Amino acid sequence: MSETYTLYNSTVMEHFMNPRNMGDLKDADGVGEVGAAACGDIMKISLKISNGRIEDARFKTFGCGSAIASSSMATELIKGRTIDEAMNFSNQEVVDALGGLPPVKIHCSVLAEEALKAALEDYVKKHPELAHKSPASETVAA
Amino acid sequence: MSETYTLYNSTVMEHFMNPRNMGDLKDADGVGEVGAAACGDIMKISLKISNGRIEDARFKTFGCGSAIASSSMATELIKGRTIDEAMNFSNQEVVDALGGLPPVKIHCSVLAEEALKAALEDYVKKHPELAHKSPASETVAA
Amino acid sequence: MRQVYLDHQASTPVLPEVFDAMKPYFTEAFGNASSLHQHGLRVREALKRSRGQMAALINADSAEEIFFTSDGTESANLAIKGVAYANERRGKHLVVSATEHPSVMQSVEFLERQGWTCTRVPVDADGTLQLEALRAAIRPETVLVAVHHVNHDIGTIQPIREVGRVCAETGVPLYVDCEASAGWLPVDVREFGAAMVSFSPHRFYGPKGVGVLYRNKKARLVSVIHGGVQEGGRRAGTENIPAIVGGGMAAEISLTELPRRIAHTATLQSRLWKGLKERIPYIRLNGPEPGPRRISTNLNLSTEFIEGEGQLLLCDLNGIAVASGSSCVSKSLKISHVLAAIGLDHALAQGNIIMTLGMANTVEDVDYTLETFAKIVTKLRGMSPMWDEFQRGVIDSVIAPTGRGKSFSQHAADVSGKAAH
Amino acid sequence: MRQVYLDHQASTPVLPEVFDAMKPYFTEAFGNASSLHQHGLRVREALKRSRGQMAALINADSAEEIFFTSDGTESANLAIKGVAYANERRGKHLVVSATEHPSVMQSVEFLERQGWTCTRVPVDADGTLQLEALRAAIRPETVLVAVHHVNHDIGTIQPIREVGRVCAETGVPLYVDCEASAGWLPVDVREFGAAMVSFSPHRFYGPKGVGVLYRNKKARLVSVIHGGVQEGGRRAGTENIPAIVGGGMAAEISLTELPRRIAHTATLQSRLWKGLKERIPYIRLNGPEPGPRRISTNLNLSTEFIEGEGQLLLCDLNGIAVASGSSCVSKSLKISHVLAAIGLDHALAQGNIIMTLGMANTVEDVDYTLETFAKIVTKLRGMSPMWDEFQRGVIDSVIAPTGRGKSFSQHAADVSGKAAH
Ligand SMILES: Cc1ncc(COP(=O)(O)O)c(C=O)c1O
Ligand SMILES: Cc1ncc(COP(=O)(O)O)c(C=O)c1O
Repeated sequence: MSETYTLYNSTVMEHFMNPRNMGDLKDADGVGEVGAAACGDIMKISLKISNGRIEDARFKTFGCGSAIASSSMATELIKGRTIDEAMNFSNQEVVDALGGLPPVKIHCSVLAEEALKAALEDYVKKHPELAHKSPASETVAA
Repeated sequence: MSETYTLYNSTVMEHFMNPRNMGDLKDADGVGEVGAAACGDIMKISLKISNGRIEDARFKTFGCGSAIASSSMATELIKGRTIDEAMNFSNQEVVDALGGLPPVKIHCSVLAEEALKAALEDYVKKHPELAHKSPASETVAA
Repeated sequence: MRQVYLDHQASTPVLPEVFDAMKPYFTEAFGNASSLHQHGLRVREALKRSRGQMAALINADSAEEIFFTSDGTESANLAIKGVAYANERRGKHLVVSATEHPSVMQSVEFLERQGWTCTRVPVDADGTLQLEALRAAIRPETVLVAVHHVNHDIGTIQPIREVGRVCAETGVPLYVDCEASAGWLPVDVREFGAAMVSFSPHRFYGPKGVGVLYRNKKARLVSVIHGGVQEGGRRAGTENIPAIVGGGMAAEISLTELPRRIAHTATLQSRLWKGLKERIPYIRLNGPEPGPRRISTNLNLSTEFIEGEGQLLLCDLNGIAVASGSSCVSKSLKISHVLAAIGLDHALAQGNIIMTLGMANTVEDVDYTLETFAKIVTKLRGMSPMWDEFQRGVIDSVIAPTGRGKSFSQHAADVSGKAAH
Repeated sequence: MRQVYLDHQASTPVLPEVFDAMKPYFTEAFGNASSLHQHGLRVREALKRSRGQMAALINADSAEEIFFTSDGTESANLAIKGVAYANERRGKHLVVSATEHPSVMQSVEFLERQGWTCTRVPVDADGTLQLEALRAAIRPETVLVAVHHVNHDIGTIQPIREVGRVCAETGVPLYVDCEASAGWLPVDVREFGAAMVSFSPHRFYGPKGVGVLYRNKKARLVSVIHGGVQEGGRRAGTENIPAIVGGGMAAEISLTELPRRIAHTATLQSRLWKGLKERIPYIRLNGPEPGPRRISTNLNLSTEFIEGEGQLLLCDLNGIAVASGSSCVSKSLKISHVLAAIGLDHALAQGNIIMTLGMANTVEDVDYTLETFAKIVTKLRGMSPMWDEFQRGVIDSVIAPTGRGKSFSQHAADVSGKAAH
């Protein structure tokens, strides 16, 4: 065939084919693994955090193309952000950065947000001294 | 188009296109005109009878192709028959001689039988001396 | 022998451009639109393009309002039953015109067997819907009004804008069957105020095997063919991609060509009707005179004292393809319910012939038809006992009464009474 | 890049002979089969010929037992609802296998909403209908049993002769959906004891836009698409003549080619499955092993620790077209109900890939697929947290349990519980 037809737009396809930040971080400061009850996808994000800032992020994903692309994009986006900034991270950023996702696949970006927040929560749990600064559980529940 | 497709078989088509015995008989000895309640067709048969034998027959038909072909064929078939023979005439003869009619068109051949019998009845009515010989009404009702 | 196709209401040939558009989708782009790979995604694009072309033809807001079915009949079934089932709790009453196509009428009858009720709004002698009767028919529990745009038998253009206004006032969604108009007359869903519109490309030089149902968000609609989630869950089943592609192309061409189609067929229509009137006594046009109230493609004729099938067959043997609404040409032995609804005398319904024009027809076709048809009528009248009886004053004409003799119907009843069965 | 189409279950390209047979019916022989003139009569002949070809494919007694619909879905709807409505007074109970196609399942669910009841007969782990459960499900008020010939997802061949015997004993008509077998496996309505059989030519190198329903006189059946009297009153709507003609030709070719099709695909099937097993650890075949209980075209695989859509997309990017029954590829986010019915672990259902072979596939295609697919699995496992957790003994394999770690499903539930929504 002369033309190439893809299920997702070219940005999503690019992140699916060549995911950024794929893998695990040795000695991660925070690790979050979440599953989507709806479709069964599982996403794991590990973070390297120092001085209240996300220095590095990695993901592993069991899921569809858009789940992989969403985790790739989410890890790209959050690198360099402060914990507070990251706590306010929303799946819409992923969707926008990816140039849109099919409606039925929006939940993949939500999963990425959740995995990130679970990782942050994990980090906060290990650092109780930060608890008063960022009410992680509330933010996560939002 | 190279081939010709017809609604009816070639015998029916032939009788429709070139009907035999079409018209009215001047000084007919018996005339029958009947209508089909089902479809609204009307058929008229006039007979020339002498010495108890049908010498000539003509038809006029308001109706579809198979009604015209049926009356053409019926008038052909009955020429030369005795009144008694004609009284036993059945639509099946018309159907067979035409090489078959579509099921929904069988009633056209019945109409021809009825028109013929109505003409015979008319003749018998005009010749009461024949009444004992052929119980026309019974036959017609059969 | 000259071949004159005068049955464009039945079907039309596929245009070369349409066929060319379809071709790759049989062999090269044969995928199933549900597939997630190249082959599926490629045909999805094609589906989308066609939806856009269909939407443009009827001035719909968006391609997402277009659903594909297998034909006009299925579209009508989906519109009627899909709305009825979706609104079962709101009400179980439908309103339709008395001259809808059988696909609407039979869908309604099916629902009546399942507990719905339906009011059939009468039409006048020209086949035009009686607006006051429509207004009176709508009740609080009415969930749908169905009125076609153009009648398939007699070519009457319905006052759809007015119908749409009545529906808007009463808040009942309107379904407009445009099968007999789309591609030949402007269809504008917004001007109509229609919640649903259906049509079928094989009637305007597109392929068979695809029907279209437009539905805006005003109408709740559930599926009637159940299974997969194709067509947004409104129509299950593998999409007929080549036909959808061809249909879209036919819609696009129709939209551009519409003024030319109207002008061309209107010229031939008036020449044909004028010629027939001149040459053939006791012939009548059913439905409105050619003009703004009649579609330019259709002539529905009644030739008195002869029956329709014979006329049709002799036309065919002379290369002229026509249709008829007489009982003899129907498998049910009933005359067209449209002819019954306009109160046409049975004698005239029996002599019914329908000629529908198209772009390939020429002035020469019309003149050949006039000449040939006049001969055919003469031949059949020569065979008809009714013509003879009319000459002799036994029966009278319906079209041009002389005041002599009984009516054809009376005579038919009299001789039918004689029948032995 | 090599193009390997392994989704013959979704659709197949039209054969050149089939396309050639169809061609004249778009332009030259474009008539409507209801028309009484040349154009109509000509296509009637074509309709009749196709009916004969369809009847021959399934060893039906007569062409008159063949009805044309628009697709397999509509055929299933007609079989299920048409029999249900026709027998409403006799009984309102249906029996279907648990792994019927959605077109059957959703038709049944629609009827359930209208007051019918239905028993779904379970299948075993290979997807084979449990005959004793079938027997137990049939009641005096049962009006129809529906069991497909071959499962569309997992390729299981059902014991249809035995099913037919149970139906004959109990006097209940049997409907066999042969959409996944016709053209690839002998279908014999007499041997099956089937009152109805459906199939769709686009699955065996015929066109889309036509479905077939065989019905013998054992089954009373009413129309579900209402309107005109086409198809003996069983299916209203203008017939899709080109597709019907092409479908008939495809049926004729299929009948001749059947032994070659089976031999060819069986060879590739066994090479493919053997190769996959050898190269890829933790892969499983769903449904019976290749052989007499599985259709020769289908491999339904579960690749553990990775999800189906990713496999499908990477296959596609490498020119290989496959399908998947995983929830991610369905619009409803549900795994195929067939995989649920065979009790497949959710983890394996998620990793589902379906490869279906056809005549154009070669040994080289298979070898390319083996090589490519192995790389894809490695790549995706490299990305999968589950694969890593399996390596680390956190979770266990379903396919080849090590005894270490919790189940995938348990783990998935644990992490899903953590989810914020
Ligand atoms: C077993 C089975 N039945 C019915 C259908 C529905 O057929 P279609 O998609 O042609 O409408 C399918 C289609 O995949 C099928 O596999
Ligand atoms: C007004 C109208 N509606 C619906 C239909 C049914 O369409 P189809 O024959 O394409 O199924 C027709 C067909 O003649 C029609 O004329």
